[in-house]
Amino acid sequence: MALPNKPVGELKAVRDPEVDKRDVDVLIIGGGMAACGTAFEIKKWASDDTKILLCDKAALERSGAVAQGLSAINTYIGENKIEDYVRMVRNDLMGIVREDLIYDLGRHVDDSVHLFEEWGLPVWKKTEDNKNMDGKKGQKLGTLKGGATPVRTGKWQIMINGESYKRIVAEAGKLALGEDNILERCFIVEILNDKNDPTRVAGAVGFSLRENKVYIINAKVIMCACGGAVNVYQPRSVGEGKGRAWYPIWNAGSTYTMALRAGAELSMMENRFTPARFKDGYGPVGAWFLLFKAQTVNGLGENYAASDAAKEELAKYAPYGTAAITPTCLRNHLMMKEYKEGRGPIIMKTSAALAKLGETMSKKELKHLESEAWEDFLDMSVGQAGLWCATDTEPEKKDSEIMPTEPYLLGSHSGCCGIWCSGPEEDWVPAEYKWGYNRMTTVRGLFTAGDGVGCSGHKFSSGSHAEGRIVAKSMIQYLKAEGDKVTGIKETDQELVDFVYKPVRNYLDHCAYSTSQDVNPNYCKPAGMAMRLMKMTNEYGGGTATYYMTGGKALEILMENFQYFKEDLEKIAAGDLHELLRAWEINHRLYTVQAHTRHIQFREESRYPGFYYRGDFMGQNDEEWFCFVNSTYNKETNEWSLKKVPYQKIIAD
Amino acid sequence: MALPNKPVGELKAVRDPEVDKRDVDVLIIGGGMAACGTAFEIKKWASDDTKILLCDKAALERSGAVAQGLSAINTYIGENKIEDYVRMVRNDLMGIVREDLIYDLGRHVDDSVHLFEEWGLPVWKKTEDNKNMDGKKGQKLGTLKGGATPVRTGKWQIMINGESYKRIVAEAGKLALGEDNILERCFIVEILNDKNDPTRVAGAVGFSLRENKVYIINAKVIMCACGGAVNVYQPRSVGEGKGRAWYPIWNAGSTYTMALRAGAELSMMENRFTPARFKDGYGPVGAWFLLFKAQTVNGLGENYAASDAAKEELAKYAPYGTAAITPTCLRNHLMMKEYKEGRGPIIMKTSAALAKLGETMSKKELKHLESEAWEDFLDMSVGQAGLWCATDTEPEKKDSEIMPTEPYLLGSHSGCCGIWCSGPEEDWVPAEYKWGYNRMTTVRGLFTAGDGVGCSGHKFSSGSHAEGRIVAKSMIQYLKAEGDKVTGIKETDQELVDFVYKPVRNYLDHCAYSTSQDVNPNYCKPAGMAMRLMKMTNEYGGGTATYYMTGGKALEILMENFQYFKEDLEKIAAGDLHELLRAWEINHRLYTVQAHTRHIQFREESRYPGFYYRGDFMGQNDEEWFCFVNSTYNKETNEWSLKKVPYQKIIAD
Amino acid sequence: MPSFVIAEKCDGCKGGDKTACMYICPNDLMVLDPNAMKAYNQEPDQCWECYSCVKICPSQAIEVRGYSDFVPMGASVVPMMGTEDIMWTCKFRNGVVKRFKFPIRTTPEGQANAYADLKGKDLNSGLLSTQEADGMVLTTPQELA
Amino acid sequence: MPSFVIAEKCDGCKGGDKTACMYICPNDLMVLDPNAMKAYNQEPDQCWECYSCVKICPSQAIEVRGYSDFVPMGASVVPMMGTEDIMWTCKFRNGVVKRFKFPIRTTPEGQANAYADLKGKDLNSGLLSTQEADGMVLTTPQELA
Ligand SMILES: Cc1cc2c(cc1C)N(S(=O)(=O)O)[C@@H]1C(=O)NC(=O)N=C1N2C[C@H](O)[C@H](O)[C@H](O)COP(=O)(O)OP(=O)(O)OC[C@H]1O[C@@H](n2cnc3c(N)ncnc32)[C@H](O)[C@@H]1O
Ligand SMILES: Cc1cc2c(cc1C)N(S(=O)(=O)O)[C@@H]1C(=O)NC(=O)N=C1N2C[C@H](O)[C@H](O)[C@H](O)COP(=O)(O)OP(=O)(O)OC[C@H]1O[C@@H](n2cnc3c(N)ncnc32)[C@H](O)[C@@H]1O
Ligand SMILES: Nc1ncnc2c1ncn2[C@@H]1O[C@H](COP(=O)(O)O)[C@@H](O)[C@H]1O
Ligand SMILES: Nc1ncnc2c1ncn2[C@@H]1O[C@H](COP(=O)(O)O)[C@@H](O)[C@H]1O
Ligand SMILES: Nc1ncnc2c1ncn2[C@@H]1O[C@H](COP(=O)(O)O)[C@@H](O)[C@H]1O
Ligand code: SF4
Ligand code: SF4
Ligand code: SF4
Ligand code: SF4
Ligand code: NA
Repeated sequence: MALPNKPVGELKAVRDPEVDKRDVDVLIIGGGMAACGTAFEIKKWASDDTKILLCDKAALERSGAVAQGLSAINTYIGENKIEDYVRMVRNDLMGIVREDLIYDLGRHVDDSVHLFEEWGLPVWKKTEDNKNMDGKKGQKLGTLKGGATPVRTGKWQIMINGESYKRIVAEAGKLALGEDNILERCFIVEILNDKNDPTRVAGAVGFSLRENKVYIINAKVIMCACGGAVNVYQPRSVGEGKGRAWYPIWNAGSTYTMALRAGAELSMMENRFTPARFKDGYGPVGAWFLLFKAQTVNGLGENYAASDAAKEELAKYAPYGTAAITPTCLRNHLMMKEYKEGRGPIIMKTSAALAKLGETMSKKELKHLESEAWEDFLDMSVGQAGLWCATDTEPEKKDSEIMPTEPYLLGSHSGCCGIWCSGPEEDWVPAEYKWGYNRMTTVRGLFTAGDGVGCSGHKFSSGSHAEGRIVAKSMIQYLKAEGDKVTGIKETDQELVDFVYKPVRNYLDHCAYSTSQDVNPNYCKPAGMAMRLMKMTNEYGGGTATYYMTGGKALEILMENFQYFKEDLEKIAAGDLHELLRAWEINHRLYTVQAHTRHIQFREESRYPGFYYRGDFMGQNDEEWFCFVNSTYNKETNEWSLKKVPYQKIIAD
Repeated sequence: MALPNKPVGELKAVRDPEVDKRDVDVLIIGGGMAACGTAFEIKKWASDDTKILLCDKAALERSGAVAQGLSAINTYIGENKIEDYVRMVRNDLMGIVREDLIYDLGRHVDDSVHLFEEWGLPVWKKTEDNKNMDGKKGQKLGTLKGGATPVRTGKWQIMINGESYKRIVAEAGKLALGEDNILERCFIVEILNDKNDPTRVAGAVGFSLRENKVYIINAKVIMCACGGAVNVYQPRSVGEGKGRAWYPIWNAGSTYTMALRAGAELSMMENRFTPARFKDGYGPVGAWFLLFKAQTVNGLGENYAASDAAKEELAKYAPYGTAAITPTCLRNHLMMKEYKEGRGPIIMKTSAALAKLGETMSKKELKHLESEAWEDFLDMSVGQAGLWCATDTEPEKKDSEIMPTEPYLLGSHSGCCGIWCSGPEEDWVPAEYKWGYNRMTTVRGLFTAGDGVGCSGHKFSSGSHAEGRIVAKSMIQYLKAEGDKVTGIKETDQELVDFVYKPVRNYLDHCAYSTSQDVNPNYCKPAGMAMRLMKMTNEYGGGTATYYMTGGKALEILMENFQYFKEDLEKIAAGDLHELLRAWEINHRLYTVQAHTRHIQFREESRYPGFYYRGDFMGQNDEEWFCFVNSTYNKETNEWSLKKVPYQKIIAD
Repeated sequence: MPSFVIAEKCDGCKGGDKTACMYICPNDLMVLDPNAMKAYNQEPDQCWECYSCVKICPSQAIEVRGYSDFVPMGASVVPMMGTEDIMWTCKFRNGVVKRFKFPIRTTPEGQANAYADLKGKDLNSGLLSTQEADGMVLTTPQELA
Repeated sequence: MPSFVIAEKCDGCKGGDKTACMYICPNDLMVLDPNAMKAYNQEPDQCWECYSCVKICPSQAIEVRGYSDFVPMGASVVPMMGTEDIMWTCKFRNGVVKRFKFPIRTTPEGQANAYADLKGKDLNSGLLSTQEADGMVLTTPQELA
């Protein structure tokens, strides 16, 4: 149910909000690809009297990473072997992944893609004579499910006309779940444990972005799928352009932070993703590399990636570096080497690539190709199209710069940080990898999917949706088996209201002291705290400021800064509901990026060169560190615990 | 004359400002150390009917670099040989300096220091038993002029209690010149050439920051001393903290830009200054190195600067690198090496230094020493004291990080970019270095001093003042000899008003179009343009983003960006007088930093490692580049010309 | 590239139940000024330029102007949403105009098949509801280490 | 570390001829809101924390709070200007307080010797007026290359 979006007053925050209490069986937090998968699937397995509620901080129609659209579905197994998919992911992520989760995802993902097409998502098709048809014209060739051939860029990706991808997926999710079971513009702040069993969840608390209202939700089972974390590191543009991150700026690490604070074990949080993208506009490069076969050169015009020096460098990271497809981090690593040695910037030779393709194409085909290049941007990164227009860049005439971005934390794209989850209860899954319900975290009754699941990257939009569906079924299993063990939350309504509305009280108590809204010694504002957090991570936590370099001493300083920051967050102030949102987002960002950097501190090697470096422990150290790193946090004592967890190999090389 | 500083209305800008015309003989632009020197000296040489006007964008009492105070006078020759001073500056600036200017400065600077003391500036003294007396207690030991001994940190610096340094110097300048001859809150936009002789100046145009008023000033001789350029590169803090630059944020390159646009030749604009400072607070480190003998260590705890590797590295830059005092840029270079190789951050071991000093000191002396350490900050960088307080840093207990800053452009501190000026008309000065009037630029009647004079760094506050006084005398020489050759400016009043108030018209014409003041497709705002300029220089012009690395390709991209930027500046909008100030400052910053990066582009070597690197031309190339680089700009055609100018050696090694 | 609202064109969604731009923005940026009855972007530096507000505005009152950090002025990228296609007009700084049209969906809006009546059978299997309905068999890895 | 104005303490310099903070700020940041008769810093992110406004305010109404980018909260550095000395109170985050007093000038304000009556003699020499008056002889370099 979308709230009436007319402003309530001027959305000013008041000291004492209304309390809205809900009692449900299943709570779905988030409304992105994964949550829409859950929304679609769950009623198929739940009994009719099961009460389900989905809370999204935004509007499902355009929430999450796919708001803007996408131009490709990056995971579609199709004619490939699922085992090859596992091997690809494992190699890309430098060996340490959860093969059970990846295999499981691989066997379900295509079903979601088939649904998308049925729901109306235009999927490109190959004609018999090997021509590309867009998703509308291609309809006459039939559906993927019916055996039609998709247009592949790489081995795993298929092209779509995905401007309305999220609208379509959300529509199906909403129809399946029912609008009445959906609360939009509800930001969930904290997941709450069971009063008698702190290892189990029993509810959550959040607030409305449209009315002065706190939601207190009792729930027996919860899925938390709030996407990854963006703006935890300083973006490359720091003024107005700091909104232009590659990954969705509004995903604030809520997934990891809420799970962590509820007691869940995180895994491989040291992993990050710093994709190479067209500089500043952050437009996608995948199609340019894979579809248009474009090459990149350094500042001296050399094809550095094809050089002998590059080969030598990659050989240091065998077997990953010497595999047929170079892992994403090592592709970055080669770029970083150029920058550091004074041979930047890196230029994508779009003009040469299109000229080459033009040699064997008709004018009309070329025009079509040009349009494909633009669609790649217009479907998911319009700002890049805007930048090309603003700099008079016609890619056939003028080349563009590419560059690795600031770090993002995510588990569904080419990164794998996240929550440690149970794999499927099946024989081939090692005992250490399963504890009852597929994708349940180490907290009973708390599930996750998409960006939330650790050690299992490369699921992308389609895999996240499929995973959300897997979780739907698991949650009903849990509900049936253990739902009645949930005894409720321990916090009183007043405690929860005081907790959630503290930033409002800080504001109201002190705002009259100085003549400036934003400069006041008695409180801090979210916008300033956001800059402070990103400065510290950028400089000490291996951000772009240091070419992703960090080390023991820098991390020590960072930890001190985090402690100050955490203490100061007690004084964060919000004058309106939008600012209250920002106040809680910065809180979620803090815990997530703390987890990330604490993992980097713990793992004394540089497992992902190109994503980050430990200057004091360069190179891989398989002897010591060929294992997962898992962490927990105790919110009562503010203590972190990190440990090594052995890796289990499942699929053959 | 200070304007009444009550707001005129709310300082909103109107379309048609009042015009205030002035006819003077001498125009002094700026009110900093140099201009105060001129103000003090000029009436001593001018005839009584000479009309003199000084325009400062701020209030003399606290304008310019010394607003906050200073804790040392860095240039006082005293017992030293002037020739040694020249050798020190030459070595610090990697060989290429104007020895005539430096020598000339050396023989005048102490006279200004003696005046400062007479005016009331407290100067520390050494007692006979080698104890330090502050400037108040030390009075009983007599004055420097009378033979008392200053407290020296290094060979050239003397300690002062300089909180009110600028107030004292301004007071003397104001008294000497007369308040009626001073216009505060007047920003000069452009220096205007003579209508019949474009190689000569005839006036200037500016505007009031307090009333809607354009000043059109006819003048026969002009001195332009508006300090250096700050915020031409992105600072290390990019949110609220971007005000915390080391050098004064309000100096916007007006000196270089106005001279350049009037036709003057700039020299060594490739030089910059990126001092090592306490991180973030930008507190001074000189006293810590020189007075407290503190050492710095890298992230691994190693005294990297004392290592064999450091010695080897420095040997590459002989004879400069192997001199007794390592040049400032090379001290930075050693730090950059640590950062790049993963051994950052750099820590100043304040605790060890104080402990060591404590071994031979009484409790009372130690307490005094502690107070000296704090004064060093409180006198010129209060924010650093604030940061120490906020991080519970007592330097005897907790060490602090130091780090090189973003680049600044200046000619009076440990940098030497600036305007190509005539040396004194004396025999020992090579013919190529003199063309009539000491410190006259290559434009007749246009003089400069302080940060404005190129190729002559290390004058600091005292030298800038003395140089302003030298210029005072030269200007009167010029006025007497050539004043009547000036025939007036060619622009009409209307043209000048249209030029200066264009940003206001842009605003008024378009502000109603969108519902946001700051986001409007028809104009740009100064704050956004400031971020844009700093992003492009930071990323392509060797800012901190790349560890000061740039190269041919990056500079090529930068030049394209500059061109877009210049075109877009036609659309800059100002809704009030403060914004009009910002609009013109960003314009001045653009030309200055363009000159800087064009010089870097022209000079195909890396002359100042640690200040900047040309990745495509690493190392010094004395064969090709042991020479000055000079540039001019033609504002009618938007053309830049750069050339090599031979170096002339004057003082023996 | 933050969104901005053209004052003349915005009618505040006629004061209706749903202020479209405010409803849709994933980052909670668009708000209605209830006095002026016009919307504005309350935090331009948090705008992802996702164009959700631009596409949904019934009055074509919202456009986007390049981020001031790095986008030269004068260009524009303007979409026009249809039910089946989207049309883009890309205006370059130098005046060049390119137009593109792409399909967006192949079914009528609101008609996605939610399989509302489908009920799963075996809660303990690893199959999703539609896989089960299709009679699929769950694969397990064959190439074990 | 931008300056801020404590609302209760600022009296707008009593509406007098000179709004002290506005008069002094080298970066043109302080302005008076003529309705509220209270001053404010109009562009905190351009504040150099030079303390000029803090030191000049007759009502001690201006303080500075650490830049939000990097300064933890709770500390303060507050000066008190005298005619001969300045006193600083430095409060640490952890409550430690340090006080320092430093001389600022040794002559009464307004009495700097401007040598108003001094007139130079030889306009063509390289000597400054006071050097000439002192009978100094201009040196030239002896150690030539
Ligand atoms: C941003 C982006 C993403 C991709 C790409 C390009 C770009 C520019 N590329 S390409 O690079 O290769 O070009 C992809 C591509 O082309 N193909 C593909 O299949 N996937 C790509 N992705 C990746 C996928 O989009 C991604 O894998 C999935 O969307 C992940 O799904 P999920 O894990 O569900 O996250 P989400 O972002 O969709 O949704 C998050 C939801 O949580 C809500 N939320 C967040 N915090 C909340 C809180 N505290 N309370 C309540 N709600 C709260 C959000 O509103 C949202 O609903
Ligand atoms: C900022 C700073 C500076 C120094 C130091 C620390 C710090 C933190 N250190 S330490 O690092 O070693 O610690 C020094 C030190 O201790 N000892 C020392 O002697 N010098 C130091 N400096 C250097 C000297 O201050 C410097 O050399 C001189 O001040 C240079 O004098 P001058 O060149 O006159 O510049 P200015 O900044 O003082 O004055 C500029 C004036 O121009 C005005 N202005 C600017 N643009 C204008 C325009 N368009 N129209 C009208 N007026 C327009 C300004 O308002 C100002 O009046
Ligand atoms: N140079 C490349 N080589 C191999 N795969 C790539 C390359 N660039 C992108 N990809 C893959 O293409 C997909 C989309 O890429 P991107 O646009 O970079 O997100 C992802 O699956 C990437 O891993
Ligand atoms: N490590 C050092 N060795 C020699 N001179 C220094 C050192 N650090 C600072 N100085 C000099 O001390 C003065 C003040 O230094 P700073 O505080 O760095 O501006 C300048 O003249 C510097 O050149
Ligand atoms: N993507 C588009 N956006 C806006 N107008 C378009 C677009 N494509 C075509 N047009 C206009 O529609 C008309 C018919 O164009 P066409 O379909 O290309 O023959 C012409 O006036 C085009 O300018
Ligand atoms: S959607 Fe369009 S018309 Fe409606 S309030 Fe927003 S800008 Fe105005
Ligand atoms: S473009 Fe997207 S992020 Fe920006 S205001 Fe519109 S909907 Fe919000
Ligand atoms: S100087 Fe002090 S009292 Fe006067 S207006 Fe400014 S803040 Fe108010
Ligand atoms: S501290 Fe300095 S820069 Fe900041 S407002 Fe006060 S006078 Fe201006
Ligand atoms: Na900023």
